[in-house]
Amino acid sequence: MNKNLKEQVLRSGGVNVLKCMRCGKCSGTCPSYGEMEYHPHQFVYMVEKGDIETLMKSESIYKCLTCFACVDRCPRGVEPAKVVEAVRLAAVRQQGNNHLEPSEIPALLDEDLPQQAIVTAMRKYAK
Amino acid sequence: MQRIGVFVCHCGTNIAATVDVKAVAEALGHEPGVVISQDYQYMCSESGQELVKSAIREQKLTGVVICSCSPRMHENTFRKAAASAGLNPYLVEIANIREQCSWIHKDIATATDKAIILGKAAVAKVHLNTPLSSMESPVVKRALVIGGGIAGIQTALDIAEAGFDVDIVEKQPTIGGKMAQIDKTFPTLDCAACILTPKMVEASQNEHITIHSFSEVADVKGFVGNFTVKIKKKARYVDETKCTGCGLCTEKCPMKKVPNEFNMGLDNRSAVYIPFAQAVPKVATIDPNYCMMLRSGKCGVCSKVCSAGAIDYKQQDTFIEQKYGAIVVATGFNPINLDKYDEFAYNQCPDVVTSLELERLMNAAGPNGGTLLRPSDKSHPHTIVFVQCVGSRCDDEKGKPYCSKICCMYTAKHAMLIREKYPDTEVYVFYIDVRTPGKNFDEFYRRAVEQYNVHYIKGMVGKVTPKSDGKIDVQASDLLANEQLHIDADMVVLAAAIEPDKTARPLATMLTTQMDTNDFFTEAHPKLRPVESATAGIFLSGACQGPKDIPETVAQGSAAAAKAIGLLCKNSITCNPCVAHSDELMCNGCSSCEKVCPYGAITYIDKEFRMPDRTTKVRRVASVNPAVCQGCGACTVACPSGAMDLSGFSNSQIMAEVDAICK
Amino acid sequence: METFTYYPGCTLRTKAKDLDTYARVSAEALGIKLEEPADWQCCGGAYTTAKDEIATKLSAVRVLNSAKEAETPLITVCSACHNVIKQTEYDISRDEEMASKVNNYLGLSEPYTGGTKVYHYLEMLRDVVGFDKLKEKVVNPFTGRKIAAYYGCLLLRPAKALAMDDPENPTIIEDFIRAIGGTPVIYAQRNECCGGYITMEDKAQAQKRSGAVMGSAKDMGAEMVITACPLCLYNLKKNSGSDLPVYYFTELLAEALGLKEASNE
Amino acid sequence: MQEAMIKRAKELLADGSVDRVIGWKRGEFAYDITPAVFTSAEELEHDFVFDDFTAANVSKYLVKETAKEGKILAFLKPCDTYSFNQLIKEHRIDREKVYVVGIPGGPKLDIEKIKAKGITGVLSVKNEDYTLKIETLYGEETMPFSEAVLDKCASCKSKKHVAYDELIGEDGDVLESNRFDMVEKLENMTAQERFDFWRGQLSKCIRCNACRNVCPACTCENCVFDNPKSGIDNKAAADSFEENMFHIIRAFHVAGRCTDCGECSRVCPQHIPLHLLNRKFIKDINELYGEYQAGADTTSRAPLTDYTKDDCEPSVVHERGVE
Amino acid sequence: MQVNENFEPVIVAFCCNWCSYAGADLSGTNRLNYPTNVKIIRVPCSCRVNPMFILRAFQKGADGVIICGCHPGDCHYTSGNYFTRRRITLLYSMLDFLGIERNRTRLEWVSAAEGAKFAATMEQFTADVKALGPNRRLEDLRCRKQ
Repeated sequence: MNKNLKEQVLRSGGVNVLKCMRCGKCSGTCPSYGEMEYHPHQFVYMVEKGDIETLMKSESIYKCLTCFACVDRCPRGVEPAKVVEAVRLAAVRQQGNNHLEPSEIPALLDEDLPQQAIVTAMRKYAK
Repeated sequence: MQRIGVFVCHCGTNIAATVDVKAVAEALGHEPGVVISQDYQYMCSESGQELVKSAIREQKLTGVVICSCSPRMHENTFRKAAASAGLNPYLVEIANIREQCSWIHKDIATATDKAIILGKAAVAKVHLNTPLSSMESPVVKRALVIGGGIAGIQTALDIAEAGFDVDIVEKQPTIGGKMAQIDKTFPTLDCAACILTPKMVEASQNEHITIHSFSEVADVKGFVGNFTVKIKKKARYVDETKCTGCGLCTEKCPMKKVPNEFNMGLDNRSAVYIPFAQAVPKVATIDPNYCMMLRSGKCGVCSKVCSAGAIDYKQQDTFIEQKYGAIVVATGFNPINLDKYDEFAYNQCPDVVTSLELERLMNAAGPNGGTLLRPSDKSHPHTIVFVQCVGSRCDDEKGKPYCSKICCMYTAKHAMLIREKYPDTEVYVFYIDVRTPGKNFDEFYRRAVEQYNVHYIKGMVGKVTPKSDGKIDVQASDLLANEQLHIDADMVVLAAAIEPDKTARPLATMLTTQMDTNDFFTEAHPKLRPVESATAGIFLSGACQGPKDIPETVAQGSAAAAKAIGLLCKNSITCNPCVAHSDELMCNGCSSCEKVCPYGAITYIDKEFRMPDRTTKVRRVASVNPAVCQGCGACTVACPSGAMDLSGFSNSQIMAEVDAICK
Repeated sequence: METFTYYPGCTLRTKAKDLDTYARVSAEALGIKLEEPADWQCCGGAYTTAKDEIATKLSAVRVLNSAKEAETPLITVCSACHNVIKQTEYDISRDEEMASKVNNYLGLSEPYTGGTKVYHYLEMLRDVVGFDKLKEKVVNPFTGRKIAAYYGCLLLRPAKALAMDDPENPTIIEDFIRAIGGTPVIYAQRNECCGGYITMEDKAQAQKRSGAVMGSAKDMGAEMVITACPLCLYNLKKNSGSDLPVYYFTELLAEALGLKEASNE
Repeated sequence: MQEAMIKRAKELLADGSVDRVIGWKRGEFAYDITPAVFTSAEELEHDFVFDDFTAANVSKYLVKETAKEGKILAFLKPCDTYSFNQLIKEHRIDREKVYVVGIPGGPKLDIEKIKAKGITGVLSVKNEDYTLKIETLYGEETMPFSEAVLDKCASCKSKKHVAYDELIGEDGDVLESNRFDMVEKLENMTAQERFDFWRGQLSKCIRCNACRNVCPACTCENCVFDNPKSGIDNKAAADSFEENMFHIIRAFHVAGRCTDCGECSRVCPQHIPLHLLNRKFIKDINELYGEYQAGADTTSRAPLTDYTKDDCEPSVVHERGVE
Repeated sequence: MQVNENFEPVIVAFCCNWCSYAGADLSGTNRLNYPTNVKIIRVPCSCRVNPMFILRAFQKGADGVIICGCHPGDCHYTSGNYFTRRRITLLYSMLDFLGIERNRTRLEWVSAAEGAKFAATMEQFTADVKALGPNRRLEDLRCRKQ
């Protein structure tokens, strides 16, 4: 368990994972559940346990749609999406760990793709 | 010369762990007038009390200070002990060094200092205590039960059994409450109506019970033993004394499209209606929101068909006033509104229902005559998903922070009944925890799983998507399998959280009783006085005090009745002697005090005074009726001359405490 | 005529010109003056909830501050901008630490600590114009047309910050559809994410999500879907595989008000 | 006016309507006027005075006077009638035993303001067309009338009699006054400035009790400051009690009952503006609980024995004005 | 303002028996800490608190006085706290008018269920009074602690 990392994630996320009552509603409502290796409730639980590196290495951190369904529907106000984002930021902030490089973008474009998609991708996946 | 005894309690380690009790006893021993200062492990125990008693006798004490837990806990205990040793009980003061010292502080040195100061304040006060003796006030031998559900019915029956008159005030047209809507009861699966309706009939036939149905409490005045309650009897546009309950009017009424609240709006009733066949009183009521006669003056069919001539379109709300010695609150609960939880599609799909709606759907007297059919297309559901904890255990504004307590059991019951009656139906229950503490409860739940093969899944439903083909996509997590499920369901049943009835809050204000932040009534003591409110003479019955199932409700109803009977048995009760009194020599007769007295306890008399020059002078002075005064002290501050003072909390006593604390 | 500081956002300048153009002409017809601040920047498209992210919040604070200086409410029509700006406003007015860090960066003449009222264009229609008033101005009603409102995630959540409508039981777009004479189609997926944000990362996922949304709308009988979000529009059109048409709500608004032709000239 | 009053008083004594008359008589000096009770026409002829110095409010005397046998005639200026009504409301005066003749009010003169001009040895003061002709041991002096007006009259709140059996002269109206100006000025100071102001004023107090003794709201049978059981008894200046407590408690005791007659400040030998404390309460009551004038009637509920469910919270005090 | 770290203010809290005193007990039962500076005096109702008591406390050297009662509408005696509210509003306003620091006085409604609010209120009030330093403006010098 990496204490510093856990503290950093909790501070950055501004979330109290101890409020979780393990109902699993976040994972019940998550539209990206099927794409994730670790699911929203696991993010909360693993952050609580301090097992953050596992999450940082997982592709799951890029699968969250930031749709806040888990945030609004969590009965305990845990806000799992903010936990996911905090872990993702911890990952992409590491040197050379950008998930998306500007050079990769042209290949992904099509003529109708709105700017919004590009700026959000950069914001979410790169530092 | 005062001879004061100080007794410092360790409360095991509750006090002694953070307060140096020996140091407290030592320090207080040096206070003026203190002749004995001791510490002891458990002052409230038999031997602890004996210590106090023998000190009173041997040291001829004139005052006692106990440094212990809150006076709300044991003030009475020590007052009684003092009285039995021959000391006036009001010469005892408590210094609260547990709840307000040892339990909130960690540092022994500062906690001990504070305990000493609290002790000194109590010693300073007890110096000025005077012996007080209680007045007696008569008890009206009649009880009021507010709410006519199973809790209220049970309480009323028990009080009546003891020979006292009791009135039930019920806001609906019939008594019966939620239990009347329930189909079967757990864990025995006996029919709710079969056990409830005989009690309803018994209540209506008992000579000691008066039922005010379709009525509300409008105002409460007075105090324990002597409440005056104003009851509003709402206009039902039917003369209760004439209506025979034949039901002809309800058959003939042309307005048939009124959502039937007894069936949770799952079918319709007529504008003139009797809620259900076993209603008590079995009297029709006209719904003014739908009755065409009352709305537009055109119709009058019910009046024409009523051979008893009971229909009265001109009926008005009436008020009656009655005196009571005791009041029992039994206002019950309701499921919460589910508008904020539409991820479960309750507002979008008629086949997503609450558990109480399912009760009606399964009930023989319900909209489908007891056959479980989907509300949308009246087809048999083959896959049913139950969702637990909808709005319970929530830490947000939408839901309730508490566990609603009854849902795990009634869901097991529903699941089991469905599997019993329709074995081809698959039943899924999504749970967070299954909570079944209770006699034969866990066994009951296990039967649902083991014998009836109900699929219990640890996880929560996250999204319900109704589809045009009538199927309902239920997306949920299965935490143990670590997967997200999609179930093609025919019906979804939501275990909505329960909340106190909305009428409880204004009622609590009228009764001057306390509620918690969830609007449940607060009991006088969470463990030792569970059916009394902190306000004397007001008792609590059923779910108005907290979520409860039927056996618990009935038990509490009977317990509240026992407490009420205990009060009604007395011819008089001892009044609190800590009441206001006016010093006639100082009173100006200005009427300020009278204006702030909530009880009307102050009157004015013209009194003759002998003047120094031997003449006499007649002056208007205040006089307090000690049986009516409740001792709030509002008058003492309103009085400009300081003539009005409060026994037990006198100006000089409070200032002595102030001085001791500020020293 | 009520004046708003209007923040179009980057996408409305390029790929989502329709959303912008129709919004402007309709506003004018409804007596609403939209004033674009001189030097706005892209809001970033997604709000970073992390407490220790400051730089990503600056452009939203700048535009909030422009509105404050202009002493008008701020209005946006793009769901994403709306989401970012409202979340920024919510946090900066509650989180003192964040506010002080942001202001340290920005060095405004007067620190910005919240206070600008932010409207989505739809809220303006509801709360300023009023759907009843709008209904009176409709010349080409969508009578008999079954229209499905697509809220997606950005318009409603997180509900505390956006405070636009009940996140599970929204009515604002349905009320809009009624105002322009159409029949709203209620379907459960209207407030579920279409997966737009992930369209570059994971096409398959975007296809699955948008397919589910469009499938649900069509299943409940919709003839068309309307949205306020350029990314949703792109994703629902491009990736869902559905034949159901998708429009910006402003396009229907302009058409209902009889302004569509004129604005295309 | 004085003649008309004496004439009417004699008539009422003669026909037995009243047994006594309360008015004013002169003391050692022309300006030294005190309330007095007259029982005969001769006494009236000889001693009764009503002039520019008869400022004293006689209503308080009626508490004792109406406790006696017989009926008394009271000459009340408009401001005195408010005090009179308030005492009726508090059952301190027996209305049946008073015959009230309303007489015109001030402005009355303040001898201290004349002396402040360096005019000493005053023998008599005459008002000739709003110029005072002052006869002194050292010759005649003059000064403008307006500069010698009592403070309490300068901010007069009402020329209307709220209680009377008959009037001599015309009745006036309730006035728009500037009486809260000084309170407002203090409110706008900083806490430290306010503290310094009051410390400067209250430290002058010699605890002569003149303010209490003259106050028509202070008619207690036994004052709390004289009562050892009250816990705040303090009969004479012994410590800083006067600076810290006495005047706050006194102001609080009369809050909602004080009619703002201004007698407290008029009689204070140390010239402490005590009326400002009372006016502060009056201003707060008006602002927080609605306009209220003590003594305007005999039936309304006093603000401190009344409430509404949506009264403001005490925190308003801490949220407004200057700290 | 200069804050003396070692300054421990004397704080008198008047609590009504039915709500706030019970709320204080509840914070004890829940082991919620608040500073030892706070000493509670039990009164039947907040309307029993005579302004004289408050002044007396300051005179004798208290640095802060707080009154706690049932929430308006929930008074055990129906109307007591409504009178309290008016009286104490006017008194506090007068103290402010005399230049006494505002943060030395407070009134808070605390129900029997609000143990956490009681503790938090006392924590905050103590900190506020501590920041003000010793009460010198109302203190009677003869009563000063040596």
